[in-house]
Amino acid sequence: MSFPLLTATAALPALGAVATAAVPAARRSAAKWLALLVSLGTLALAIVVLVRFDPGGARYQLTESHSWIRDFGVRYELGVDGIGVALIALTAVLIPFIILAGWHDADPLETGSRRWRPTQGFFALILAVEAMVLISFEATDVFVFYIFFEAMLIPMYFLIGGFGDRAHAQGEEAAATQRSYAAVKFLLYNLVGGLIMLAAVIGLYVVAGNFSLQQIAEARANGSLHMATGTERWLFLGFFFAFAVKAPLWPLHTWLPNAMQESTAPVAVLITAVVDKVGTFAMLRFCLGLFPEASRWATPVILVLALISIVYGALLAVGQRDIKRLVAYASISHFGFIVMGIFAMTSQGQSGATLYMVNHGISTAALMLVAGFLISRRGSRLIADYGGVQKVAPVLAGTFLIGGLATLSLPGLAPFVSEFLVLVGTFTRYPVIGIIATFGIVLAALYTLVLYQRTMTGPVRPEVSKMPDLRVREVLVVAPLIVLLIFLGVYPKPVTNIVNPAVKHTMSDVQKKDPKPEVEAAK
Amino acid sequence: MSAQLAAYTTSTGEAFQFWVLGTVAVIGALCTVFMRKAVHSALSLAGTMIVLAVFYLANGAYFLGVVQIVVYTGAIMMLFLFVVMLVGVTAADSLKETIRGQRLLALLCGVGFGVLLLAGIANASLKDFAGTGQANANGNVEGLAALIFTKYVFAFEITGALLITAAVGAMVLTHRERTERARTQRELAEQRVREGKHVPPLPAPGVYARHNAVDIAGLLPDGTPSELTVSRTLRERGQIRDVSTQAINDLRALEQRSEDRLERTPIEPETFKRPEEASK
Amino acid sequence: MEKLIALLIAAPLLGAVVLLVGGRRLDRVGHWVGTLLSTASFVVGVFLFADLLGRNAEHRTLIQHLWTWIPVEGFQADVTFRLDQLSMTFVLLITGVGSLIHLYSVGYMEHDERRRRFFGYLNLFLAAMLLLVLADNYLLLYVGWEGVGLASYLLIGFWQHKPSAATAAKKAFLVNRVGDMGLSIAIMLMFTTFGSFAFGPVFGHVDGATEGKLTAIGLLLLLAACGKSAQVPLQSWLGDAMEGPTPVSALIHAATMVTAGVYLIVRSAAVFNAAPDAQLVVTVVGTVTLLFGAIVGCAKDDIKKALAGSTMSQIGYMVLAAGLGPIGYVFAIMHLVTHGFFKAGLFLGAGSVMHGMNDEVDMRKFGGLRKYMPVTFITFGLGYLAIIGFPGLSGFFSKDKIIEAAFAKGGTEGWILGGAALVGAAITAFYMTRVMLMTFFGEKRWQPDENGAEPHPHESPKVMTIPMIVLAVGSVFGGAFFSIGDRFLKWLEPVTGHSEGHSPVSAGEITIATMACLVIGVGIAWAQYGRRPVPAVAPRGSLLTRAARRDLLQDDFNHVVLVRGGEHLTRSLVYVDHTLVDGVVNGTAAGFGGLSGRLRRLQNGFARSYAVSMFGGAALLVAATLLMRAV
Amino acid sequence: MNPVNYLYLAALLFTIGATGVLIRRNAIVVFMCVELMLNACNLAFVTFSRLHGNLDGQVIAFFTMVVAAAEVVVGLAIIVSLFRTRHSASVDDASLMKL
Repeated sequence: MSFPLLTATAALPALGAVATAAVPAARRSAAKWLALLVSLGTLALAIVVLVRFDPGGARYQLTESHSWIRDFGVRYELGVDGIGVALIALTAVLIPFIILAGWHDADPLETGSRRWRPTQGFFALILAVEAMVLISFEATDVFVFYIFFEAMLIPMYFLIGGFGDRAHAQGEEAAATQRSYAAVKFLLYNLVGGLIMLAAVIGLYVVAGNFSLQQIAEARANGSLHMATGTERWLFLGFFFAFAVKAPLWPLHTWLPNAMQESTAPVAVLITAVVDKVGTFAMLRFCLGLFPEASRWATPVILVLALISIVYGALLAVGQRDIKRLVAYASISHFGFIVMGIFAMTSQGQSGATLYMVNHGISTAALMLVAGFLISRRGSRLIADYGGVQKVAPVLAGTFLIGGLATLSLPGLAPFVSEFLVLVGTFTRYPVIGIIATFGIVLAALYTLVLYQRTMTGPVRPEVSKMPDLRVREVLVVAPLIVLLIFLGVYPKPVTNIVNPAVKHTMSDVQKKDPKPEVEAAK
Repeated sequence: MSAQLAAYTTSTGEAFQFWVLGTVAVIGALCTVFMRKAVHSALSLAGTMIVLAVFYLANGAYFLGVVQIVVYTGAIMMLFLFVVMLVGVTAADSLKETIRGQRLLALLCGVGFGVLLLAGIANASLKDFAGTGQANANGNVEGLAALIFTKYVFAFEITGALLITAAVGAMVLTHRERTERARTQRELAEQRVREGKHVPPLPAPGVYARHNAVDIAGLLPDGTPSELTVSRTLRERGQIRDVSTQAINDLRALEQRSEDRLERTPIEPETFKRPEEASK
Repeated sequence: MEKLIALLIAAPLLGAVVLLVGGRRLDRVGHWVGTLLSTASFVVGVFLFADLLGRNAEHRTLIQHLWTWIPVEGFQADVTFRLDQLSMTFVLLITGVGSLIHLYSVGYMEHDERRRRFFGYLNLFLAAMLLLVLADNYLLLYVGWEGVGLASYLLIGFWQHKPSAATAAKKAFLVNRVGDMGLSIAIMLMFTTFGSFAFGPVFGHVDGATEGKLTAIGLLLLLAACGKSAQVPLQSWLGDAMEGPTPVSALIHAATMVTAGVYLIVRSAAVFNAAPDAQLVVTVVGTVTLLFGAIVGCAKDDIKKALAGSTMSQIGYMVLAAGLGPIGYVFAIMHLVTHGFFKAGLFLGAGSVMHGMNDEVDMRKFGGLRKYMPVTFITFGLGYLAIIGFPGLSGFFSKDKIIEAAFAKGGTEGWILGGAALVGAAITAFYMTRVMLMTFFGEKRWQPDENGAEPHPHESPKVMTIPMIVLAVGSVFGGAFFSIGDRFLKWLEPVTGHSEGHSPVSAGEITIATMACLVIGVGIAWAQYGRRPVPAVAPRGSLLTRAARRDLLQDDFNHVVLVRGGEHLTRSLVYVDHTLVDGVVNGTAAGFGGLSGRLRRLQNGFARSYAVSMFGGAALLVAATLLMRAV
Repeated sequence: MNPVNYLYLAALLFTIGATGVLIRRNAIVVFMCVELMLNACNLAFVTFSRLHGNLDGQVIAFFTMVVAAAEVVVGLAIIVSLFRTRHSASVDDASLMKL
């Protein structure tokens, strides 16, 4: 038996979380360095995974399989396809930046504050989330996936509820109330989704007799497993609901603005760039993989929901007065694109959606982390409290602009490639939906540029006139993300090469073929 | 009692005994429930238990009958009485219900349950009975012993563990760990002086002219009772007898009598009442 | 030779990266680095041009494939460059004019502390614009397309501390985004129709597609062109874009970027040729805009805004020509090039004037400047003569050809389009004469500004006048050079195709008509602004004048319908999201809360209450057992 | 008379005991009522033992007594400690899980 690489990738941050939590309180900076080191180690392992993965090889690679709960046919099965590898890489890349960006977010507050902030806990929780996200991307057993999909909520709950922005307009008490509201809302939404999924998971077991993706697929292929249409659709809905909450899809989205608004910027990035990706990833792997017929059946409704998400999220982003809330609604709009790409059922759409997950992670991280740096300087999240920052902190403003341009999918930056693929993929099959979704790009320009204009340009407000520019640590966080954004915008081939074969498999799962171009079809 | 296998009735004597003692048992049970004072309840319960002991004997459970009297009525009920004394023997329980609908529901459930139970028994066709003659052939105690030490030996061992646990538990529950050294008399005296509240010893209870029981508060010069004079335990239980009015009324009665004898008109015809009582 | 194409883009791109990332260390040399790299690109362009000239007309297309950009199942986007006669023309225009304006900016931006960044943005613009014209497929073109939009955004808003500049920048980007939406949908439609969006496959399979599809593609491309080239109905941003530094207005908003729409239409000639309906719409848009821009140009007192109206109008001519089909393509591009010279010259002249006048833009506060800045006067004057179509200068050749082609369209359409173009020529003569008179003639009208500083008009330094002189030379001789012997026609014909139309009026008659229009326009302007003094405060004017001052109410329309409507929409949506979507969820939560509040009362903490329920349960169980037995 | 009558009596006593548990507030009396219920059960066991003619019922009754004894010990200890802290033996006073 070979080295269990995938388990190791997830186990390292898990162990790191325990170790970080065990660091004594007096040595909090050691905890930070330890967490950073562990996340870098995980990144190294993820790179090994990336290298060992052969895009042209079998569908699931680096597989591990052990019997776990024999009585219920639960197996500890891991394996990655191209989509999984891409997302593992994304997660592993982002976490060190998140840790670095949140370097001082969990420091004890200045004296006189009653709140106690366990620094070690903050970093341990981040690592714990990383471990769970990674194993969710790796699991090929529905049960294993479910456990970590749900378990993720616990550290996230504490991260949202326990650590907020340093300064708050309405004072600490009000902040704590709002934070706990956001945390509870996050937990309840996802828990409801998760419980419905649990019912579906049990239903799947009743129907299929085991939880293994591969075994179920084999059984379906050789005809030994036949799902009644009605059953399949109900199970699909159960799974999809949970993923749609996580993703989040309109109208299940309202937890995200609250959660992102109240948590610190690195945690907000963790939510939207990493954790939420599990939802969209699971749509691809589980919804389409397990229930192809039902997926096709539900496509029209889901596409309309995704479309509403795109336009609605963008419109709401325009109307926001809070920087973080604005980014949250922008993310809702972007998740709409991802879901649309997945359910357009075309190669371009699905490759685009996968690419979108990666790119959105990087671009939102860039924008949100810079926004977080900005907010920590001024102590306010309100757009109206800023103005003329460009003059005093040009590097901050410049990076903020690049993050914003990535969010509005400027060609040349990574998100453009994915957004265009999603739009093309949708357009080839559903032209009207594709055209309406394109309106999203105009709205994206509107909210991004309005945000930039109101915060960065104009006369310098007295409150920001002493604002320092980005520090070395902050530049270290943002610069690599920007380089990645540009690199993947100009040369996305490394990612598409990994993703394409996996998408081909998914397309064959749902038994769909790309529509032929008209000219070719006419011949 | 014969050793016949199937019987339909018991002897007339036993029937007589059943009806008489059964009535007593039910009355005892009812008294247990409805007596206001815990001591009375305990005594009624003891009566019922003795009756039950007799029934055990009548049913051929000689060992149990004796155990019932010795252990149950003798030991456990005495434990009850002991606790009653500890907690307050005179503390009469108000039978007034405080939880809304509790009594109604309790009676409803009780009656319903009873009716159902009786109906169930009546429904079961238990016409004939085997009798314990066969089983008790080698003696009841031996028969029980044979069962307990063979078939039920594990259960028996476990009861042993249970009893030990219970004993330890009771000790743990009632034992109060002294977390600090007991203060000496000297220290207490010093503390008293330091606080300056009651430097001399507390006043003694009792109205020396008529009462010197510990539960009677001493009277202050104006005739009002001083609770300080009564021990704290009694105070907390609310078991202080107030005889201040009685003393005054006695005095008044004495004066009345002398007035009568001296044939003077009474000054005040009514008996004296303390203001708060008068307002009731 | 193909290998050099990438170098065209790489040089300014390198400049942009170095200047923007380099930081303050480069502050002292940054402008020269930018100018040098821009010039390098021009030199490479000249090399390539010489190479192309050395080839046969049929072999003048160079393709350079760099790498596969987006490889996805069934979807192939490459980074491939195509250098043919059309893009070569643009490359020379962009790098040539671009380098001149870089040089000019060295002087113009001398006192700006962020000059290095300005040159970084200019270089970024050049790279994006070159990418736009060199791309071999529409998606790559789209990258350049948005890239120039970004550069334009950054440069319009260069003086970000001015809220008006920031707003103008945002507006330009947003309006352009609407156009970009058209381009991206067009690309999608091409993909579904042809399975590709590279120029070769698309143009090669045009006959396989239905006319409806092609018309749709054409109209979408037109929408994109409208956005980028400020054509009605997406014209509103160009006037505001004058908030940017003047060299930017000259390079981006006059000579190059705004003409990208014309490039797009001419590049997509194959599609438009097969979609006459789309072509008709193109000509209509062009005609409306040429009149619209001209009218707006007449009313503006801000010298740059007047020139912006003129730009809009001139591009309207180009779009009109491009919409005419093969008759007009070549002339559209020819006018584009000559316009690039003279309009850039005019803007640089305007910038020079502003430079000498403490950044004053109101022409009513100029007057009589010809004595103070002779070089600016002469170069501006030559540009003026060129734009109004003074015989022999470049505008004369290119504009006349367009009017001729419009008449050649034939039928009623031909008369209407040609007539409108003629009227446009008259108005052009009017407003340009007005600008000329108000700025350089009459008596001086300038006053001290609020700080009490009297402007001291002076000639600009050499670094600024040299580019102006070069451009003036171009505006004088360009048209003649291109037209004599149909040089330009022969050069471009292999790419765009050409057909001679049959004009109902002869070329001579048209020239006479144009001259007449010219004289009328100049005459009216002279009557109004030359003979009597210009009031320092603008008179109220007629209804049309007032409307024209407000850009023919376009912004008011946008404000009322789009901005207000949008604000209301988003605000109500925020409300809906909070009350309805969130409310349903919170309501459910509150419902459960209320229910549990009720149920909690059962848990009163009294052991006896619990005992009752236990006992009741036991009774129920007994009852159930009995019932089961009984049944 | 049939020994079944003992069962009726047991049922009656059990019901009275149960009702007592529900009605009385004094914890000691409540305990007594519990004892009453246990005794009623014992009577039933003993009667069953007679009805079936074997001693198993009596053994069970014996065990019941043992358990009852243990329960009384612990229960009374609880009452005493409750009384110490709350100065009351009422079950209603202990309606919160804290002092």
